[in-house]
Amino acid sequence: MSGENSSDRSMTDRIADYLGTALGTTDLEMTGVERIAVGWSHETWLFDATWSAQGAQHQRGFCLRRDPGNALLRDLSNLREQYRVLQCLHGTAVPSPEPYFYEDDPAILGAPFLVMEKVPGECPSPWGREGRRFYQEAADRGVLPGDFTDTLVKLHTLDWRGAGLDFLGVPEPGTGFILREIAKWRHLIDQAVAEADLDPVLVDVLGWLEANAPSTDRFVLVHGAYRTGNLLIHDDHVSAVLDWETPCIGDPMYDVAYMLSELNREGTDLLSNLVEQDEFIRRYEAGTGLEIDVDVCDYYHVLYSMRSAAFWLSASNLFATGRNPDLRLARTAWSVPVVLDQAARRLGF
Amino acid sequence: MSGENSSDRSMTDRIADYLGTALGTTDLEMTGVERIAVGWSHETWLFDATWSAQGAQHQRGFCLRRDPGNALLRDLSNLREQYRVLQCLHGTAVPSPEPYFYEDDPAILGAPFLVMEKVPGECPSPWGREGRRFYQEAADRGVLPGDFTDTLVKLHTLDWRGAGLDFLGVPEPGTGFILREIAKWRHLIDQAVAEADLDPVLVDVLGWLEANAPSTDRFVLVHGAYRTGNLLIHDDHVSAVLDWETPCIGDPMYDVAYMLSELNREGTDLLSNLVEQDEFIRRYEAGTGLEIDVDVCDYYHVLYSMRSAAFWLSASNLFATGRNPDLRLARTAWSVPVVLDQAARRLGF
Amino acid sequence: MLPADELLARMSGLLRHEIGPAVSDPFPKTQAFMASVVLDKVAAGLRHGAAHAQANDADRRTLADDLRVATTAADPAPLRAAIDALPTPQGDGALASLVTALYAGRAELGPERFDTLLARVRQTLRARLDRQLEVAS
Amino acid sequence: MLPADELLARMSGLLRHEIGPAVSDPFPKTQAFMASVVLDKVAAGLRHGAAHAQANDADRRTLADDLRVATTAADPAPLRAAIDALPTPQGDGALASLVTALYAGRAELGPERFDTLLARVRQTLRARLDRQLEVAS
Repeated sequence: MSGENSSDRSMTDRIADYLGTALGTTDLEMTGVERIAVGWSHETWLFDATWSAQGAQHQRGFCLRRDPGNALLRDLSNLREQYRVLQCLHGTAVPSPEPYFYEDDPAILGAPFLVMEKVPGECPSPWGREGRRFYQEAADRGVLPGDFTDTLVKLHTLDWRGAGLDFLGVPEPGTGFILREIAKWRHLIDQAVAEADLDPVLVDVLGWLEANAPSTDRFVLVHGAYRTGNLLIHDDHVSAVLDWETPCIGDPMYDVAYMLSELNREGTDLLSNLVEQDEFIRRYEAGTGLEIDVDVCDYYHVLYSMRSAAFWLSASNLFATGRNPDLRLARTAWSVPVVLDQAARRLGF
Repeated sequence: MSGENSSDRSMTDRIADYLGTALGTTDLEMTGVERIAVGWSHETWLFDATWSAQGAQHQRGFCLRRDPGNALLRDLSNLREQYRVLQCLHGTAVPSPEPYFYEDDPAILGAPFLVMEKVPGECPSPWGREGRRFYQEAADRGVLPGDFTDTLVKLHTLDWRGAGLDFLGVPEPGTGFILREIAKWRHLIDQAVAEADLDPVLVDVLGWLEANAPSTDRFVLVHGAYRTGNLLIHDDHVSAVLDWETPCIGDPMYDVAYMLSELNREGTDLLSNLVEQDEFIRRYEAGTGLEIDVDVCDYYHVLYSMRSAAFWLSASNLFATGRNPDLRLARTAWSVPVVLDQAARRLGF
Repeated sequence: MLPADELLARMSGLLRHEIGPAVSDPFPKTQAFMASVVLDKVAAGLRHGAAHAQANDADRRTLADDLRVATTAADPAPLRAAIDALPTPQGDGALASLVTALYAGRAELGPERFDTLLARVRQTLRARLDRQLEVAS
Repeated sequence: MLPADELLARMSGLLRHEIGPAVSDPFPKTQAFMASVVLDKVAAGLRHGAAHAQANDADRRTLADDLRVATTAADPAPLRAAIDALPTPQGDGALASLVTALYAGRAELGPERFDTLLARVRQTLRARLDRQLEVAS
């Protein structure tokens, strides 16, 4: 990743070439090209472009996500599916970027990519000091907490069948949704760890989750990681819901439990460092007409611990197999016992 | 050692204060202050100073060596003794810097130090690419090789008693010199390694050295590490012999063996990357009237391997005990088996 | 010579205090600080490695003894096999098989015995996890 | 999870190719490259550690057997004691004592037996040194 500047430059040229062709112009110019601080997910590029077509001048901001093939959750999620989700969401009440293009052909930019609208707003990481202050100040001003809740309400009240999102797979009522979700993350674990090397606590947690799966039959569009850091904020409002890597049709309590989780409080009493719990519950229940089921949320907390273990195992395996040299991935191997400890304590040992 | 600039500055001020007082002036100014690339030995500062005294303007270059207490060979050598050796050498045929001051009192610069003449010349490291080229080019010009040999002749023909160097200790004829030398390095080993952790090959080498010590009774001033890198070179001549950390009164073959050693050839056929072996032997024997004893030199090669082991053990111990954080010292732990292998091969196993 | 765990811990400090702060590019800087973190973990692993392995072995032997008393030949074969494998050198892997066998045999064992046996296994898992946390956190 | 030796070898590469080149100050730069070198050595030590310890143990046991045959109760007591200590868990330290005892008993043993015994000991020392060199170089 050092010496990236020269390859960045050539990537910019290739993006311009592609976009000019896609937009039917020969004079496209890109400005303000910015490669967003490399996370563990897909590469993200932001830029503005001007071009002329059909006798008029055009100007627009773009966001391009590229899949170099060594990103986290690579096996659970792909850009093609994300593109399709964004297509379904466009024009609905859920704030999301408009998708423009998706390309599979690695000949174009060396890897699959999608191009979408650059939505105004910022997305501070909730784990850093600056991010904590950002959300704390927004909480104090009092507008964002409500909008944060309302956006989840929009998600959970969306007519997902009408929007065409049933392509994500509609679970059977009963334990269908949960068993599918367990199987999904178990698959990630199996890709990262040989059966013989499975941690016995993780085996216990998986066994417990399967044996104690509650019945659910109210299905909505579930984001799967609804929290600050995955949302674009503009003028104290959620301007776009981002990171559509783990959406599914399922139990709304799955998102609610994630919100209520202590994982996302950043050491404050506020959910996601933003919303008072009672106010969230009141506003969410009023908005959706759903009642929050605390027992089911407790169950999901164990599932989220298992999911975290799967995530860290997958991450450290990405390093171990040499697919990604980022040491932050290697470090996650020691996060596994920490999340298994959380699960074990919830299971009473 | 980061953030050294600010402490460097204050060290410069303290040096100026001291030197002004020592030279009886109030207007001393230091220029061109340079702290030489930190080696593993004492700290070395070079600078020029101007001052007025007794109605006249003075200008002189100085070299200051300071002992921060965590340098290599700290236990074998100290600045007070080095200062005394330089005093003895001043005015003799051996080119060496004139010593001006020595101070024990840590209140002055935080540690003992000596101040001496800044002799013109340079001292490239023979291990680096630049240094190798420097000596290769000097060898091609043909002047320095002879002067390099002649300077050793000057050392070995010096009237050391007349110069007062008998304070270094005069060994008994017979095995006195060698057993004292073995004991000196064995002492360094014992300070670095507990008896129970001694490498058995090193024990073998020490036992062999003691059991096979040859008899020597021609004693001269021995430098103890006569090679390029420890000499200042100016206009293709040795302008000063430096690094008086291991001098002794002893067998001249001890220095000769060091010169002949493969350790100091830097991959060329030339001794110290500089002198042809036959030419060195001819010129050295003619200059000193001594005959080179190849068997004794072979013995000393084993002794030098032991000495290297002692040196590396001492170095890695300096790191291990936390007295010096430089990782280059930690690395030397793995040099010990390499030099023990050299010794073992000379011993026939 | 410094034991490997101490050497790595020292290098961790060097990366945190000397090398990391001297890097300005974000990627290598992050890697330098992360290398410091990882070296601390590896050092802790080496420091505790032998003692933890020994304690885990002893725990598994005691667990096998207790479970042999609490089970009979009539219990599921995979469960009995996993119990027998506990004291072997590959016993750490047998813990996972044991838990798998317990859940697979849940119906056969009945809820009460299942809970009793699982509770006993979890004692061992807890102690093992605590050791992992000593290295991980 | 990556074994510690592989992890350290990877970190060594990172220090050499990513972190070291990104440092400009001479002291931290030297330290970064030296950390890469040291991590390679530590990794090699971990990689070979168990196998080398086992081979050294086996060698010492064979050496003890051979030396017991070649010595008698009339030989110097420290030599006999060092031979007896060779197969113990502290046997590696006993090698040094053995060599010390040999040189100390040189006169008593006579030059011929001293040479024979030393030659046999050196076989073991050579094999041990070769293992050290596998890690060191």
